[in-house]
Amino acid sequence: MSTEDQIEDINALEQKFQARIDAEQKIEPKDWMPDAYRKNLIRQISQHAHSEVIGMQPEGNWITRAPSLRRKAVLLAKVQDEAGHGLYLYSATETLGISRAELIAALQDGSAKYASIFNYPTQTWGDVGAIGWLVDGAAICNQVSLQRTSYGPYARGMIRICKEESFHQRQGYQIMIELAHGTPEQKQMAQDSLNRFYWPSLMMFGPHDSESAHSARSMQWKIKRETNDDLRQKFIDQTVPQIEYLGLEHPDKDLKWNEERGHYDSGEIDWEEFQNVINGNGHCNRQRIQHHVKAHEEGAWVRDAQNAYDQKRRARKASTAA
Amino acid sequence: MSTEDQIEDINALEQKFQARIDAEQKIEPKDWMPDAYRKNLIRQISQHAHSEVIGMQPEGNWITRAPSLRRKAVLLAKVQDEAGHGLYLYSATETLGISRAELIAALQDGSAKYASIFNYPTQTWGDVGAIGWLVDGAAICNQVSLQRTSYGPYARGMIRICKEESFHQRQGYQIMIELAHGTPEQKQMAQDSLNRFYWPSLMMFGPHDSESAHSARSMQWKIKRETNDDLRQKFIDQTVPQIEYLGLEHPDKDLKWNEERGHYDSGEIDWEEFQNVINGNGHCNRQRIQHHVKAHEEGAWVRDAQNAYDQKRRARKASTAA
Amino acid sequence: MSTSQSSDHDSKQDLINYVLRLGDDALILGHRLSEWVSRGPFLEEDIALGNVALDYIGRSRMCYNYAAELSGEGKTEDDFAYLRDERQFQNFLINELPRGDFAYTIARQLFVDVFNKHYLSALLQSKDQTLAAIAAKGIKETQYHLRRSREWTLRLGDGTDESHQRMQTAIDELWGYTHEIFEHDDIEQRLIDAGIAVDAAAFQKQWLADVSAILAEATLTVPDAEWAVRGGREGYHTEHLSLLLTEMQFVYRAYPNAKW
Amino acid sequence: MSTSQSSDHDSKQDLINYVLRLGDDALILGHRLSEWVSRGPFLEEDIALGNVALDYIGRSRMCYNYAAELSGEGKTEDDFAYLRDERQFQNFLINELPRGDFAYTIARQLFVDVFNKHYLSALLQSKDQTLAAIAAKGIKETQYHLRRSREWTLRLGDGTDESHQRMQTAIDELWGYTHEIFEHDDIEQRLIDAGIAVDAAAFQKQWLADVSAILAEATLTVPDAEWAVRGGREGYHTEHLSLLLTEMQFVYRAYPNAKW
Repeated sequence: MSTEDQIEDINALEQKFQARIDAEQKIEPKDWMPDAYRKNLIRQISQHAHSEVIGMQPEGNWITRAPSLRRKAVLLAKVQDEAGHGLYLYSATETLGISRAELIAALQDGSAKYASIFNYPTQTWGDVGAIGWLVDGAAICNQVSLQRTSYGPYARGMIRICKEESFHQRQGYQIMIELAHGTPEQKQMAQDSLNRFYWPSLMMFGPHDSESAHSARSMQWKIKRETNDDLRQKFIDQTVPQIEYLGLEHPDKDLKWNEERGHYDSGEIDWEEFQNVINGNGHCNRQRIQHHVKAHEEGAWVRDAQNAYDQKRRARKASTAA
Repeated sequence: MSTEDQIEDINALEQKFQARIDAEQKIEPKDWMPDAYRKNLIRQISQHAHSEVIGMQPEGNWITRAPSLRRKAVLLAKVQDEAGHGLYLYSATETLGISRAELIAALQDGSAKYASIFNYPTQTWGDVGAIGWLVDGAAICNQVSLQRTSYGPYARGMIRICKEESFHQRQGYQIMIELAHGTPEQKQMAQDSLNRFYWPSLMMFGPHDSESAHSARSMQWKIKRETNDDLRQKFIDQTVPQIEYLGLEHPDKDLKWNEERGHYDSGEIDWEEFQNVINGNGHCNRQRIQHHVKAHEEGAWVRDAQNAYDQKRRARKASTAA
Repeated sequence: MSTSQSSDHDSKQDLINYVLRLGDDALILGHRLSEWVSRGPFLEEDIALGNVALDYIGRSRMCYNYAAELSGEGKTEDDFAYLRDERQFQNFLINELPRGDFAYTIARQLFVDVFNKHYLSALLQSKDQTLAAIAAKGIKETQYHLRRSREWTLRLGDGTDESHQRMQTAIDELWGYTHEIFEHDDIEQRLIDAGIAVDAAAFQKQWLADVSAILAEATLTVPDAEWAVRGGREGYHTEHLSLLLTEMQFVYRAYPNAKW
Repeated sequence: MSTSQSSDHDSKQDLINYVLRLGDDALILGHRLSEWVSRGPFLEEDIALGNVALDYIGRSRMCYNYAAELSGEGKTEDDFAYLRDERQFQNFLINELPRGDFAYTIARQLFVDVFNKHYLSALLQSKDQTLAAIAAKGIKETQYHLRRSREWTLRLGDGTDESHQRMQTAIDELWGYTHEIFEHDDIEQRLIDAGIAVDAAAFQKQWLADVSAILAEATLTVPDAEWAVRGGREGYHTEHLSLLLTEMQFVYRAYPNAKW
């Protein structure tokens, strides 16, 4: 086949591919897909997976100090669910032809990202509530839209993950209710956590649509289904009555209902701070990766032992069979 | 010189040596001394040094949790003093022709001992008080008598150490006073610590004179100046009014004033428990040595660096001089 | 009449004590296991260790709730977990030892899981219905736990030289803490006589046989060391427990009168 | 009249705040250093690190006592150390980072000691007599501290390959925390204007020159990394501080109303 024919062939494949996406058909692992689609998906799903895994740390920080046995169990189960989501998403990424070891290496050498929100420290028990409520809440807004994403394994993963996440969000909000309706110290703790986590949660949706690099093509490929700003607006709107119910002050002093838009107008997001944290100036950027590397390295001999044992067992079986 | 002459010569030296001891003259590092005297001293002084060093751990366990800044500073200074005593006693041992590295190796491989009292755990803040009061108190009884020991460097070390130890004992007793005269929980804490540390403190003086292996010759050489039982009696007698002042119950239910002897008669010591702990069944036997080994190993690269730097500096000096 | 009342009271106190001990064993071990979160050798193990931790924390809650119910003083499960001092906890020492490396955690789990297999089977026969119900739930969980700890013991013991060495070291380090778990004091003796508590001494040989068989298959050696550390049931603990409780109880104690 | 009163009140509040910050810096670093006890590379270092820790704990007590005196509410030094929450502590972040290995501790001390040399010299000129007295005592201590950290930096930097590597890693890891210590907020600006507080920005270049000279002599490299973590003075801390306070405050908080 001539080069020209090849190009024509690929063009045809791409058209067919886009047509399937336009028709809301799911792309499955064995289907043909453009290289850029594959790469984009690997980047997006693995970033999501890494976020689940790194996200275990800030909340995990409070498992041993949770102030009731019930909260302890619920938090432990939640962090465990995050591990499960990470696992599930790594598997989805692996269907795209990359191994978990490669994904972990990319996380550890900094070439793959995770959600920058996890570079913020959990300073108090209130932060566990705020993360469940706001961070998981923001994540859900995003994930709900991704249940209809074009890549089959990813979409199915999102459906499953969303169910658990809304459960987590309710649990986080429950913590906030206890605090906000508790002693003055507890109420202050709730307000403080809300103040620290509100803006970073808004930033989780990424830059404004006008500034977003990957957005247009991702929308076309239906890897993304809604724009950053639309999702963020949804989150802002849903959070207002929740803050009111808690009886806490809203951290956004410029927040105002816009009758015409039917949405809340929001104060300006401090994008400089956002970039600042992404670029390594957060409290925990180094700590998160070092923690992950340490656990991974300390586990190396265990993984080696498992492999050695499996090989021995296979060898024994083979020699018995022979 | 014939073998016979040699033996005669040694006999003469030994007689002269014993005569000096009988005349209360101090033996100094460069003086001739019988091999057994040297070995016995190395065993005794290094055991004392190791006890100071290992003794840093049970109290050190509470420095980061001391319940007031003053207590924190006092405890830290005390544990530091113990390090100083250890250092001082290692130096005294080194005058007998053994290196600190050899002494530490003997501690770590179990061939040298430390006071078995430090195999008991510090479970509460009260234990810090009880150790200062009772354990240091028992140590002082022993050390006061050793200020007159026959080996010069050891005797001088004891004089210096005794001063600081009585300071520590008063501080420990002060902790007990605060607790015993404090809230009901604190008083209970004091009673509990007294109960747990009283008997092990009595055991610090070693077996009854009738059972003591090294005693006779050590007394003759004036490495020991008073018998185990005499020292123990002194401690028992001095502790009774202290317990009374605290308003705590005496842990020895059989304790009774003996008018005739002018001393308190004591209940039976549970020597089986004593042997049990010495033989490795204490709560902390393994922990204490492992902690020491770990710190020592983690410090190896620092000691190496220091040596390397000193060598480089000497080499540079030499080459400048040349 | 008054004698019988007082004996009623004592046997209730005995039972409360016993239930708290079982609760303490479960809580402290569950807490230690929970320390593994985000620190496992791979994600699947993070999840699995978390599952086991959750089972233990759940069991402690059942015990503490039962103790609260028995004591009838309006206490809650959290009062027992968060407001008792180190000297009041009566868990066996093996549960409070630091998590150590993965081999250490697996070796401890093996010893405890085999123990629980027999213990809970016996507790299932307890005349106390609540304890029997707790045992019934625990037996199912223990089947899963033991399958895991057995398989990991085989993998690590018969894996690489390093894993074999680490596993053997862990077994040797833990062995001295496996003696007191078969012993009991007068309180438990009275409850054993009443058909309520379990006499662990009855299955000590079976435990040793079970453990020895697994270790042998894993090419590991059963220690013949003579040391034994005791004291958990009297609240006589290693220095590790008070540090664990410091962390566990801090927030609860720092804000008295708060609800969470 | 009422304006002047309110401004009096504010400036007193500012001063209390400032004194507490200095106290927090000293206490948290002293606490970290005290963790070395029985863990040093040899006995002499155990003693020396203990000495430095004692100096810092002593300094924190002077600050807290002064704050107590200023606030006039019958508070004690211990109220400030033991009853404030993590968000109320305002130490610079560099002080709360875990002790790390010996190189990490030495690198931190070097940065802090050079800083204190300049800071305390300036504080000696404070119009506030108590602060000047605290500075006078601190300067003497700092001479000893700095001699130590300088010498150790030379030994480790110019010792073995391993010690050089560890020292460089420590310096790189800590560098991002050395920026906020030269910055101040409005509270401190008002006190600087009043001749009470120190403007650390004034000696930042000198600090860099001093540190660079020592690092160069030690064959170590001054990082040119651009990252910087900030927040200590706003109570915005790393996750390490709350764990430190958990341990430090537990006993005090577990027994309210007790004296020790």
